[in-house]
Amino acid sequence: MWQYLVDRRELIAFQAYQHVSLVVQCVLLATVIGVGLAVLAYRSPRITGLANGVSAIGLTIPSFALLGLLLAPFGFGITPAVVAVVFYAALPVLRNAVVGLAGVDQSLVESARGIGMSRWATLRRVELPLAWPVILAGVRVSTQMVMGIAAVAAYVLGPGLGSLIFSGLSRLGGANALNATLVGTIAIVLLALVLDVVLVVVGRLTTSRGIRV
Amino acid sequence: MSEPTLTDQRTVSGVSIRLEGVTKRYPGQRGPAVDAVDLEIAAGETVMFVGPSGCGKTTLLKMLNRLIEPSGGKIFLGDEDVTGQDPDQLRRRIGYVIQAGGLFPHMTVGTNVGLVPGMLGWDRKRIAERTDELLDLVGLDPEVYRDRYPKELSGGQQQRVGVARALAADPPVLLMDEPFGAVDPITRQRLQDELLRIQEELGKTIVFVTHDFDEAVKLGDRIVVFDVGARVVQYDTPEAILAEPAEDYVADFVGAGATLKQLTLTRVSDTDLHTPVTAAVGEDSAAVVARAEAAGERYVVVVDGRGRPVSWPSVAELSRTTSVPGTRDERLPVVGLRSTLNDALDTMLAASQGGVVVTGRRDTVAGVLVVEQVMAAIQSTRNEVRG
Amino acid sequence: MSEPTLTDQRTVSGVSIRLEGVTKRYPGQRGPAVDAVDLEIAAGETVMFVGPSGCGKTTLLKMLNRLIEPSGGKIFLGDEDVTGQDPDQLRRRIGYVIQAGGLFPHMTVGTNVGLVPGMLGWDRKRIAERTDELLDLVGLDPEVYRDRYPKELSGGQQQRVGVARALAADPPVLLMDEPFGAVDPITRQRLQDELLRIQEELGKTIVFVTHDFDEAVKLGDRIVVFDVGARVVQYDTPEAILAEPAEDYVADFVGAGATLKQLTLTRVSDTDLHTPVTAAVGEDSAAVVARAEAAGERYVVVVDGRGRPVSWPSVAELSRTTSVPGTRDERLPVVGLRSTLNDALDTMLAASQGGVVVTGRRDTVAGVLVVEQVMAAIQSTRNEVRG
Amino acid sequence: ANQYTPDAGPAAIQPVAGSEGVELVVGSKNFTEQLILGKIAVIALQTAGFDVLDRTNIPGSVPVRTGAVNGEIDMNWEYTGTAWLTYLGEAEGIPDRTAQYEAVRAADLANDLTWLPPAEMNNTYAFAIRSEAAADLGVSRLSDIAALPVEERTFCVEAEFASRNDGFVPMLEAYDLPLGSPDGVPRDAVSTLDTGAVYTATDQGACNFGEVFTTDGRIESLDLTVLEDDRQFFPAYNVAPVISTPTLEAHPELADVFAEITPLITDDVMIELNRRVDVDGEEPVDVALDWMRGEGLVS
Amino acid sequence: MTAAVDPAVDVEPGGRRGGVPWRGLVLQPVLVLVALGAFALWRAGAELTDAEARPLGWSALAGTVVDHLQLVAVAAVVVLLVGIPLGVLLTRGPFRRASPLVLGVANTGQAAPAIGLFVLLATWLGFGFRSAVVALVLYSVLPVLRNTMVGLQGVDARLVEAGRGMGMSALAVLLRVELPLAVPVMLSGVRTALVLLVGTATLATFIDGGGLGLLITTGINLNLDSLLYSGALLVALLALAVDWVGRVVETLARPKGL
Ligand SMILES: Nc1ncnc2c1ncn2[C@@H]1O[C@H](COP(=O)(O)OP(=O)(O)OP(=O)(O)O)[C@@H](O)[C@H]1O
Ligand SMILES: Nc1ncnc2c1ncn2[C@@H]1O[C@H](COP(=O)(O)OP(=O)(O)OP(=O)(O)O)[C@@H](O)[C@H]1O
Ligand SMILES: [Mg+2]
Ligand SMILES: [Mg+2]
Repeated sequence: MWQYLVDRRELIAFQAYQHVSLVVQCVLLATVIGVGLAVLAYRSPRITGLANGVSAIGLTIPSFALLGLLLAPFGFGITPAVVAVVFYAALPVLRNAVVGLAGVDQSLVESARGIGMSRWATLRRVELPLAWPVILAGVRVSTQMVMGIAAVAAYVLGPGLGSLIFSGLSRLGGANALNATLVGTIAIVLLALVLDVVLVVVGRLTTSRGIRV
Repeated sequence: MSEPTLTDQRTVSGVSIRLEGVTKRYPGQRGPAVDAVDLEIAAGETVMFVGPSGCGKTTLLKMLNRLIEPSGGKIFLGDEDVTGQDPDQLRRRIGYVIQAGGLFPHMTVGTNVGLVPGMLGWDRKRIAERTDELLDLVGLDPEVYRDRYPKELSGGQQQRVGVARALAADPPVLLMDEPFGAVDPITRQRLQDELLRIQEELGKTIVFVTHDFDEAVKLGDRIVVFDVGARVVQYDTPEAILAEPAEDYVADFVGAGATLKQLTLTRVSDTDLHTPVTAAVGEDSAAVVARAEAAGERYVVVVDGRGRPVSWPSVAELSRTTSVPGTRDERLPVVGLRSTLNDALDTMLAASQGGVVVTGRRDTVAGVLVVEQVMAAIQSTRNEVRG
Repeated sequence: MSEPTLTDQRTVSGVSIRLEGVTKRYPGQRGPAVDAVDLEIAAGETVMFVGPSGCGKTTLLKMLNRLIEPSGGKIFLGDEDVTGQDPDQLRRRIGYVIQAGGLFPHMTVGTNVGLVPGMLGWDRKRIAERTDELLDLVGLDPEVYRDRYPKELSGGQQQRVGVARALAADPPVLLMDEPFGAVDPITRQRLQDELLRIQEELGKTIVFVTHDFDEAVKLGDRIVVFDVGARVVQYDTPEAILAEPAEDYVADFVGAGATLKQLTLTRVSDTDLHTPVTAAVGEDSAAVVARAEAAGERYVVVVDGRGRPVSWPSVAELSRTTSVPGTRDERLPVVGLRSTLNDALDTMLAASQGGVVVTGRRDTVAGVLVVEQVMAAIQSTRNEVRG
Repeated sequence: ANQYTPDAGPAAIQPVAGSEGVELVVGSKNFTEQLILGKIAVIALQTAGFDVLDRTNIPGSVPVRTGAVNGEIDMNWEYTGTAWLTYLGEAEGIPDRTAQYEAVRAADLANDLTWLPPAEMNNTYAFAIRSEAAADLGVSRLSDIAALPVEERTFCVEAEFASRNDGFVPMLEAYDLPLGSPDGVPRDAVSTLDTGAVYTATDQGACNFGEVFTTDGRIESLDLTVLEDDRQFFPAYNVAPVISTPTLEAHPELADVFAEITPLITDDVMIELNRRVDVDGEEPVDVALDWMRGEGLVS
Repeated sequence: MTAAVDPAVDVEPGGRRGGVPWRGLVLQPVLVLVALGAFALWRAGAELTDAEARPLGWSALAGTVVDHLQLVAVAAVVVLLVGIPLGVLLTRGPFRRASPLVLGVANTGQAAPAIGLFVLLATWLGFGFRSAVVALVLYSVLPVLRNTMVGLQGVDARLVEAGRGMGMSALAVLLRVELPLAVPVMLSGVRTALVLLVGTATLATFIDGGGLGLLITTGINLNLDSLLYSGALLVALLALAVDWVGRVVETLARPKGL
């Protein structure tokens, strides 16, 4: 195993980089989308219900099936992987953003309006900062989840560590097949851990000290 | 006669408020929540809104800064009709304080207070100065508190920051919706005193919603008692409402102990104090007794070299001594001129003389007050109100 | 003299509690949270625990039902040492009420109340009867409330159900930890009155933690004032603590207006009433005046045919008439025998006579009370406490 | 590059004119041989100066073919028999290798695909059994299976083979073992696995007969016995570079590049390269580069 | 409480609680059935090539669906039997100290790629149903465990104290107070985990675990959209059905009065 790692450090590093890069970019995009949708939704109970429904039903679509379905419009490669990963990453962000925004103390919103903040200023300066910890929790869940989904995306030639796992699968019985799978799997878990730590740090840095617990 | 000595000195920076037939009908509600209310609030006055839960106090208050849009009627601040103005602009000119301060927990105290000036485009330096000035005003040292977050303050301190924030842009009008509802009684009292002090300095027009009639009596220049639909049942000074409730409904609302409440409105300095016979320590007792008998007094106040009261013996006790003794009476009932009659009564009940010695500047004797004078004061208030 | 008339009639169903050197040391804490406390609580008494936050009140209370295991010392209920008993069994014999009731939100009111009897193996029918009986006791109609869920009750109602639940198995001891802390002042007062009423009926031994000294004075037969480490600073009747705080610390805790607070503890019936000169309506004025002058009185109470007071004219006023007039004085200051001295004082201050007419059974005149008597009552309480 | 491919220097393969900034897409299927061949093409084209988009490891043959036909893939390695039977829909394979190649090449011109000359290597389908079992059951030819009791007729195949027209079901019919009938092969006797997993599954005895490629190195290392295709069901499968005609017209030098490579790929070479990946666990890209350096194609 | 209820705040959750869920609960199975019916109609009428007809034949299809159901059912039962009791245990007495660690592991454990688990287990335990089930259990048990713990930890400590204070034993408090109150959080977590399980079971096809993943891989490998769509649709419908069962159980088990 150690020998395997040393021999293929460049390959593994390259794929690890691609995996993280895919996940990070997709989660960023998903955060923008999820929060954007939540902002549109949270003021209306009906749309909020709809948003919650979408994020619940969305998860019932199996990732493997979605990747397959995306082949028809997008072909093999990065595009279907990105679309699928963004889709799944957006779901928890959307749900948490709706919950977070709806959970902002109404008296604070009223306070903001009462001292003359416009709607947009209230959203930007009061509601989003207060909902941020909850949104960020959603981002963390998303990140963990799509680290695994990105691995499956290797089946449709998405970038990343999944290809190590699939090559392990296709060479089972040969030397290093187990190594490839193990390295792929463990690397994903480790990277997820690192990303989680990063997100916790980001959370500390971007959450006002006044609402930190 | 709402604390006349104070009102006279007050600078008035507030503007008057006038409501004409203001109405609010919520969709899907049977009657209107606020039904054609007419009300005039004079500049610089503190007006308290009291009334049963759900009678429309909050609705009425929020219509003043258009957090709720009236369904009908007109609202004037000074001479401007505000029903047509941009609400965000309007609100920056009206301070607004809600329960527990409504401070933004993710901003420091300084940022919270500086928000409105920031929106009004003041420059940084001016905002910083203003923030410090306001924190000082509400009794919080800017150096210590400016960079704290709300959760690092006690409930009472948060409330004060809330008031500071509402005052930031020096708005002529302050709206307060049960601001002290969530604090414990002791802090509440401290906050009330502070508000009185601030108001004395600034003379804003304050509209204040409360559930606590004692609070209304203590803080209000006038009190509006509402009934369902924001019907104005009585609009008068606290004295008048306590002495002459307009309807049984108001009397119920005022509750038991109205007279004792009234005592909190009058200060010892407002009554005609009785001037007692005094005696210096070491004086010849016989001479003092003679003096007292000539004046028809049964008690003599013994004072020390600086005119401060030492004891309050009866003539009988004194006549048993040769010279006036200097022993300090630890239980001597003393109150200051600025105490309320309620404090005075409390002290006096515990004393055997049925009265208290009142001290003025530098703790010198200013007179004595007896139960009869307290009763007389109440009677005179009543007569004034009726008159 | 804790409301002697009441105590005498009380049935006592509680047992005494004795603490001997009870100590609690939390791991990782510097000093002990409760430091060798000795305390005796008589059967059937309500004892109030007051003291600053963190002084160990809750810890001490929870050691009584072993929700917290003492680190040392012994606790006796009646004559049993309970430190060795099975805690679950023990707790079924001790009622426990916490803030906001601690009701289980997923069970109906009836189920909540019937839980402990159920655990004790009562049969269904008996539980149902007991539940209804208890709901009745706390003033909730069983028909209406039995099947509701806690969220369908107001805060005050929830609190009452909490009390009912604690009483379910008729435990001799009731522990209450700031039970009324979270309710508004008006409901709070109603709940306090209810507790007094229930306690009068049942005579449990109640240990009650509160932050509100007024509540302690109102509800307690005795008050324990604690300091840090649950040090007992003073353990005495409310009267004694108000009159003679053992340390400055206690005096601070009691707060301002102690004397007026004391007045709420004494009822008019407990004072020596003055018997006035009375006159029937239509009687010859001159005769009445003569009678009054003979008795050395300046006022005469005019009564109607049934002995009920009509007016309270001065002798001077009366002498200007020929026969005693029957006009009813709307402002006549009247209080009942069961009123507190505080009520009486309030009424008397508003009247020009400096006193009140006291009525007894069927509203007949029982005597009159003047300010001097109120003061005398206070003095005598003080002397009693001191003696 | 979107995949990890170490840089190589020119040797026999030299940069070609006009390759600067031109992007070529190399595709391959997802089994070892295709991955090695795909990587060889990627390295060759990179060395020739093209920007290569690496689309190797596409699951299944048909997606690769579809990509090639509609121009998303510029170059891939294809097998003559597969194209003839599966893509072009012919019913019968042509026994002669050259004739087969010429037929496919001619037919695919209409699809804008140009078949460059084929390699000598022929990688056909076969069924293998672990050698102990072969002895026990006494099977050496596919037609021997019909003599076995029904419960011994267990198969491991990959999903693609299971559905192909030159695949599992027609093969069973050719050997009189109809699928799903009581006297043939019961449905639950067939396990469907990933292409690479079949070898291990067969070796572990999950099934008696595993579908294999004749050039796979694991046949030897796992000690599997290949059964003879005694009824000639499987046609010839020579591998050849297939390039989209417009791309080849724009860069005719591409033919020269592959002319350096193709003749070197023989059965033995391919088995060795496959073995290095499947058995020794080396990476296809490393094996490809190593081999190309050894042959002096690149430095 | 005597304090006024702010109607603006109260109306919306009340309305949602009262109206939509039941409508949703009825709507969801109807949609699933309609989609299933539509699929059956299409399948009966479609002209399929040989390659499509092989996996889509009625008997083959039934076998695949049953395989998938078996995978999901067995894995789900094991997950529930292991995850919930373990979650309860980890919030009790001395084990409580380990719970932050377990929660941390459970959180990152979710990132473990399911496909990696499948392959690793196939290497260790051999190919087939058993490995697939073990992989699925490993994949789903952590979220169930985590939600059980979070749900139990979310129960108001004062209620637990109230229970103990009136003489309920620790077990009685667990059964009568903590579990009923934790049910909403627990079940919604469990439901999500099981829904993901249905989707993840598609990967079992790579290691001979059977199931609907076969349709999807074949569809991708042979570029047969009919297979791909059928597989995706059937899995999604199955997931929706599992989701629905979860919702029904949640609605029924959610204690009244909350
Ligand atoms: N957004 C709303 N929609 C419908 N009805 C409302 C709304 N807000 C308030 N009401 C109703 O209007 C009436 C007045 O409400 P308001 O909040 O002004 O009462 P309030 O006097 O402030 O009561 P409280 O003392 O309890 O705060 C109440 O009957 C209330 O139910
Ligand atoms: N579980 C615990 N572990 C460690 N220290 C504790 C624990 N519970 C209480 N303490 C400490 O013991 C002391 C007494 O606490 P306790 O809760 O009895 O105070 P209290 O008098 O009830 O205060 P309050 O009036 O605020 O309720 C405090 O200093 C508190 O910090
Ligand atoms: Mg209100
Ligand atoms: Mg406590």
